[in-house]
Amino acid sequence: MSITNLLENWSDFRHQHPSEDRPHLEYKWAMSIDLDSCTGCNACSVACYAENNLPVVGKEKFAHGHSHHWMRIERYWDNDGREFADQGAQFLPMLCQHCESAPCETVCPVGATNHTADGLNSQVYNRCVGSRYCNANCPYKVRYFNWYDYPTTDNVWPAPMEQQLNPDVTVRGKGVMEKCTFCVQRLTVAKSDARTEGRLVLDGEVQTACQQVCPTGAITFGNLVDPLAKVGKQWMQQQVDLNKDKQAKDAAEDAVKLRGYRILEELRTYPSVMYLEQLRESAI
Amino acid sequence: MIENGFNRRNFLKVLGWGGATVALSGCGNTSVEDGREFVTSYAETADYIIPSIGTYFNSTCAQCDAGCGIMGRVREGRVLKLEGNPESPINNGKMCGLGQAGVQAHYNPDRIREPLLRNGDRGEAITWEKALELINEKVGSVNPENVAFLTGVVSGHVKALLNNYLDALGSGHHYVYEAVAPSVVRASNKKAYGVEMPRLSMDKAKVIVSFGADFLGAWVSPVHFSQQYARFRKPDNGERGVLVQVESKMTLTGANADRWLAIRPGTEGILALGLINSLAAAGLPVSEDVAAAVGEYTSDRVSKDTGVSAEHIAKLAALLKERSPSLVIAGSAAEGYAHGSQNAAAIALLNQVLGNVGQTVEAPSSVPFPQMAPSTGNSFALQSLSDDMAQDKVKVLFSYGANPVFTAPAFFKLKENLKKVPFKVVFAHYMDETAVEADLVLPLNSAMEDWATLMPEYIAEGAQLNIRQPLMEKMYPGTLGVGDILLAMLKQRRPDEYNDYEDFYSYLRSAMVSNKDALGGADKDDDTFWETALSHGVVKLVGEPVNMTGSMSAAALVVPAPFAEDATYPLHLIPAVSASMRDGRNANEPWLQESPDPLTTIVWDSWVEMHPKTAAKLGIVEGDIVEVASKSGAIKAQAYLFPGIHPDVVSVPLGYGHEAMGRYAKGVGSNAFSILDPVFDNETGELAMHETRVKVTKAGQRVIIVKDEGPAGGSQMGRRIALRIPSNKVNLSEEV
Amino acid sequence: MSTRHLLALFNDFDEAVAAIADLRAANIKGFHIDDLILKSPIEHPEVEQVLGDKPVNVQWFTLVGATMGGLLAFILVSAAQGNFFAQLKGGKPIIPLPPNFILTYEMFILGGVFITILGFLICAGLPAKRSPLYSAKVSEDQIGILVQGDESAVAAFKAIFTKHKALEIQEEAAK
Amino acid sequence: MEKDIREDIAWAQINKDVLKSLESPRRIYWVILLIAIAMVGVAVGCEIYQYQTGMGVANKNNSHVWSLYIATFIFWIGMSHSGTLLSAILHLMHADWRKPIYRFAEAMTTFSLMTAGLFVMVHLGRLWQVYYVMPYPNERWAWPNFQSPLVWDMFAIATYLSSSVLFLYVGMIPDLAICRDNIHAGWRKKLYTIMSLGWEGTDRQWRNFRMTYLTIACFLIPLAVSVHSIVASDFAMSNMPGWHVTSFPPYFVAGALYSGCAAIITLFIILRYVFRFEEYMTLPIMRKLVRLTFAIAMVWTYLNLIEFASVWYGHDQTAKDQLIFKATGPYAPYFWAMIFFGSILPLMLAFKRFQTHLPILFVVSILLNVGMWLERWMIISPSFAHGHYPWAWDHDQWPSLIQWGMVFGSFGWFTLLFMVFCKVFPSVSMYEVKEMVYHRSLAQKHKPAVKGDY
Repeated sequence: MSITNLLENWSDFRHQHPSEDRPHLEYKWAMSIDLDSCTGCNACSVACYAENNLPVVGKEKFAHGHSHHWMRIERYWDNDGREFADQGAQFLPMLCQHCESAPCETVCPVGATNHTADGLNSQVYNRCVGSRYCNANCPYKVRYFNWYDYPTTDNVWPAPMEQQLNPDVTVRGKGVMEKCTFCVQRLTVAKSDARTEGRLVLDGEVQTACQQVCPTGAITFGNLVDPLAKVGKQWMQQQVDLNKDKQAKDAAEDAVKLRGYRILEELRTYPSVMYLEQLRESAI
Repeated sequence: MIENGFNRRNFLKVLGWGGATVALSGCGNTSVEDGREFVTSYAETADYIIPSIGTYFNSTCAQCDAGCGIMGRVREGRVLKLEGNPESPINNGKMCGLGQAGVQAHYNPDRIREPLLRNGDRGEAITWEKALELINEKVGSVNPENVAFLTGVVSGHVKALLNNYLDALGSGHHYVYEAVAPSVVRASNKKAYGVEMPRLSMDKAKVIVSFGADFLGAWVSPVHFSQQYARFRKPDNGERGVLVQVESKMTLTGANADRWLAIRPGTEGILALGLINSLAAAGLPVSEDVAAAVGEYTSDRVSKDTGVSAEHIAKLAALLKERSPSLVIAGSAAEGYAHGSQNAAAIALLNQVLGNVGQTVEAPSSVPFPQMAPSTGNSFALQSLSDDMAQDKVKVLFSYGANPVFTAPAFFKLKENLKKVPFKVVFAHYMDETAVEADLVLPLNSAMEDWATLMPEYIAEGAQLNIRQPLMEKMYPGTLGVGDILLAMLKQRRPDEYNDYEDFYSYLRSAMVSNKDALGGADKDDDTFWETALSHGVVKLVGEPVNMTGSMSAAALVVPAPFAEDATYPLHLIPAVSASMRDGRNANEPWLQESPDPLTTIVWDSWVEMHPKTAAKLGIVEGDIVEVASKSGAIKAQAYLFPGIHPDVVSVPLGYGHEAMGRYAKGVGSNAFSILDPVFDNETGELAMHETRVKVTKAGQRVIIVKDEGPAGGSQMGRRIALRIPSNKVNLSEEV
Repeated sequence: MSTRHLLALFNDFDEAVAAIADLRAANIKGFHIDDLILKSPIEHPEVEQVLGDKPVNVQWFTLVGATMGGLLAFILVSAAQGNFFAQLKGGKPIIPLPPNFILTYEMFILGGVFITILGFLICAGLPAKRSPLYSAKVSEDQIGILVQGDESAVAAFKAIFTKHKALEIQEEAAK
Repeated sequence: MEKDIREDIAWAQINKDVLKSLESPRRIYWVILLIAIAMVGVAVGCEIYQYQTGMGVANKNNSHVWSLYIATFIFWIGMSHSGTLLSAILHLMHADWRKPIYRFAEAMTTFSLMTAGLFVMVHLGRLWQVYYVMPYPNERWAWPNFQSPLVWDMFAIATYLSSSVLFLYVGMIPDLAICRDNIHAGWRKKLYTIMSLGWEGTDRQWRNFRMTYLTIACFLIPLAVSVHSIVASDFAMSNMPGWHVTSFPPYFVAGALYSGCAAIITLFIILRYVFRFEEYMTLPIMRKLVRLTFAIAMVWTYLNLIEFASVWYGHDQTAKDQLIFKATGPYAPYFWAMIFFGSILPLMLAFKRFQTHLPILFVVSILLNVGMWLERWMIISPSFAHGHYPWAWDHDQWPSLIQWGMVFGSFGWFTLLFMVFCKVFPSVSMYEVKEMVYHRSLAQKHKPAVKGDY
């Protein structure tokens, strides 16, 4: 059976990703983050803790780099030797980029991390053996390992704090790699609801926790395949092509620039998160 | 999303009888297997409780006083996560990190679970009957003049009950205390515009100049302002607003400014007047008295005094003149000095000169029920109370919604003064510093278990009454809502009036329903009105726009010259108010402790921010433990070098350094409140938070700072990670 | 007519070779040169000169083993990927050839080695019970020649062995 | 000139000398064994603690996801390569001086692979699920991810280990027969009887034996090369700056041979003393070994320089930053120590007077391996400390005592296995020494005196 399968579907098994001729059919979840709107307030990060049962590891473990912020706010200075950072900071919400060609996926020895049909980079906790190769190979370092057994660690979820845990999301035990899922538990519910009604998920029907909380609406999330989705319109307008590792617009010498870009695109990871450059007024 | 026609009482009854075990046992809990709890079938629950499906209930956030509407996700009788209530005009479905952590206040393991009566150094659990009897006895045995209430901001029906209680006593004093509040600006606004808190329409402004108002972080109503900010930055016409922040220590808002101007501390008023001068010179029409008042503030002099370059002053003036309307905001950095009122007045004058009053500085609406309007607090209140206590004028003290022992500077000697009060009742969630000093501690329901109505100080449109309703059954039978306690206390004083109400809920419902005409429910029957109100979480009220004046006189306006140098205490201390820690009342919520400070990325500790130049002069490197000493005291913390602070300034965040409160707060960092100097605003008598002068010395130790930022610091090392582009290179109007 | 087995031990390899040459030349009843077994403490490839060219077949096992190993590995791996991994990883094809070639290569070697050993055991007739005509001296420093012939040929064997300074001659009837 | 071995040594004497090692080593043998057991105890304690508490106790973190375990894993894999070098490559080249020393080198191969395998397991966050990595049929059709270099590792190491064990065993069968013939009582007799498979040294056995040995030797050479290049792929296949280097596979192979040779020198000296093998593990052989080591050291140095040069010359600024960081950052002392021990110190080996000076060689060979261990660490940790993403850099995270304890214990584990092996099985190949002596004496007989060394 398997050999026949191999022979019959050989071309399917040999198709690469991302490719123009094999687009995502129903869903391709993607995000765009406007760095000009982002104020660095950390609401998204806390919302992620609340939604995804992230453990609070405490000072000592945080000092060792054991923190679990799937969504982390990075703060960069750009004062180039000036006395003050007088153009403010550059805040960057960093989460799993859900790369179309994810470096983490190929290296997992047990296939615990996969690309789903919806274009998510998924992590199967049950399957994970904790080799941590995925994080070694992640250029963004957005994967977080359970260095300890947090459910049984003191003061992580002391009773009755564990009652806050989201039953839709697994609480991970020790030795498992975890990362941003684009709130897959919400996507699953939305998809199943839509399927019941015989349609696809509409734009705005499902929000990630970080998107929902963001006070400035800097985060847009949606289905890139859906022509009505705001996220797709943004990608289109910014001329950022999911399937390219170098955008044509970057070579153009126009006076007016488009500010969409993807981080470390040159590594050919094809991230699903587009950032919009921060703006600064030149008149002051 | 919100179930409309269900009976709220039944819901709670279900939880109380059938659901209580569910509510308490939780998911994945093996206590059922242990036989400690019973398995309950979901087959008989109310039809809106569907296992595995979250139901949303609207309520009001209690993490700060902005009054954002929240929507709690309730599943199997437990509240799991808070989202913003899309129907609340304040936050429109959005939230901040602080608000998200509200569930951790609710499920906090360190909550007090029953009334505690002091017995030596220990608290002894007593029954509520006994506690209330004790209160009755103590209050009855003293002169009503000697009964005092210390509260945080109160509004709505709780405030009404509190006032009724004070009435019933015949006297009693109500001190409303806020450790960190824009009190001077309120007073100055009152003078300049006739209202304490005008409505700021940032989305209409093309330029915002903020004198240290951290409206994106911790100022007044940050979630609301953040949304306005987003529209200000990206309006439909694509004309991106320009934000200029003037302050001595960069706040979160400063970090988002197009231009952050480091100003010498205390010279904000000078800069404002200098700007008026430059604007007048550029041809902006100003009245004569104004022209006279600002005449001497030439660009050169202002630049010398403030440390802001003449180039930037000119550019800023040009920008303000060119792009109208603009908005000038005075924040805590401007008001925190002895001459804070003058600073605020100068800034208000700038707004007026720019013609912003009525444009971006708009009149708020009047409140139809003044008895429910918020009583905003200030530090002057605590000072008065402290003085009263020192003079033995207080015999019975009630404290609610404040933690003065933690937030009062050491010079207040509050702890000693408190000892003079024979009977101190503290309404508390945690055994915080004030509760530890109490004679009787009354455990409060969490905001997820409590009934209340609230009226925020800053309302985005019209007037509104927020409703806070329980999102789940009480965690502990031994806690009570503040409304219930007040009601019980009132029953002792005015039994005839209040004995009809079984509990605060019935009082609240009847109070609301009986006023339904004024609350927009004239066409509904009682139940429909009430249930609609609950399901929306907010009742919109009709109020008259208040009259605003925009013609303050510049005649009396005198702004003092910059501070003279002080050889012993050469540096200014800015106690920073961070978005998550604020005044420290939420310090026991671990998400907030672990959520990195946005600017320094430090977690689980306090720090001393200083400019690298200052640090170099003092021989300090990052991680050095330094002693920050003022005339009033000294604290130790780790040094953090920061490019967003004036070299004359060091800054220590507030909210850390708890000595009690709970496992997550206790012993984390040091308390910057304690070393503030006794300097007060000339006009309002408010504590001048930024006036403290300090010296910084190395304490000898060095630590590795626990922060998210790596050894690369804020540098991207030439890699394309967070990008920035001049706004004139981009066409925003084309963007989606 | 029964067959007899004789084991002669020699100190010197050259003498043993000479003895074999003599045996080969002599026409002894029931003795065939192919039945002669030389036992030695080290390998003496030179004995081929007197014993004749005897084929070694281990390498055919190797060939089969290695081919099977490689082929099986490729099919196993590809079939596993094709049937289990419906999901892409890192954008690479579900059946990516370079990794599969690496695994094929490893299994090619593994198959080769295993079947070679198997071939060795089969070809060398191991494991076996030690024959009764064995001397520990053979594993030390002496050469043993084990011959088999008709009962009547024992004397002839002995004569040749003694001629070539055999140190010891063991004799036993085969069953 | 000095001879590799005396040609007139009696074969019976060879048997006697070697068999003696199975029975009466010097007393220091037992001391070494005890120390080794104590070291293993340390590692076991560390592992129990880590297993129960979580990987966090190793002081790794989300930037430094790998650390000493993987470094030491590569180190031990590397060590294993010289056994193959001596037994397979030199066998094919008919360099007969290998004969007295290849047996223990092969044993070293096997045991260092066994040690390396432990590190893979110790490294896993969920050791109890380690079997997920193996391709076993199951009702869910859940296979390992064959794209992962770690799975290639698993295949390669499993192949290498089983092939090495078989190679070691097959090569030992004639010797096991000798043991069987000479030891007459106890469990050893049974063991040798079973393991020698009834070997009698018949011409048929020898014929097939030779072919088998040759064939496996041929297989082992590409296998050994593939094993370490696959281990190199763990790094070269990833996109970490400092790892993503084309020259990694040959570089790793050279490093492997290098550290293996150095380890053979160390063990040579130990065995020579402990089991009184002065007659067999002679100084001329040591000299050849040392020269070989020197040559490989220079190959390694060259490849090391090439790696730096190609990074330096390339356009990948990230990798360049990483290299500069390695040479100047907090890891600089270790980096330069690696250069010193790996490239400078072996220059000593070029001098004749050191080539047979056993005490100096003992120290130097250990230091070479320290250098090679540092090399592996310097590949791993600096890259994690200073990768693609500056925000996630971490220059302060150092391995905890748990990790060091496990590394320390692994040497005990190896020593334990090795020493037990040497006591139970002949660590000098008797039949091959006989062959060597035999062929040399033939050569002596038929040719004029051979000039110089072989």
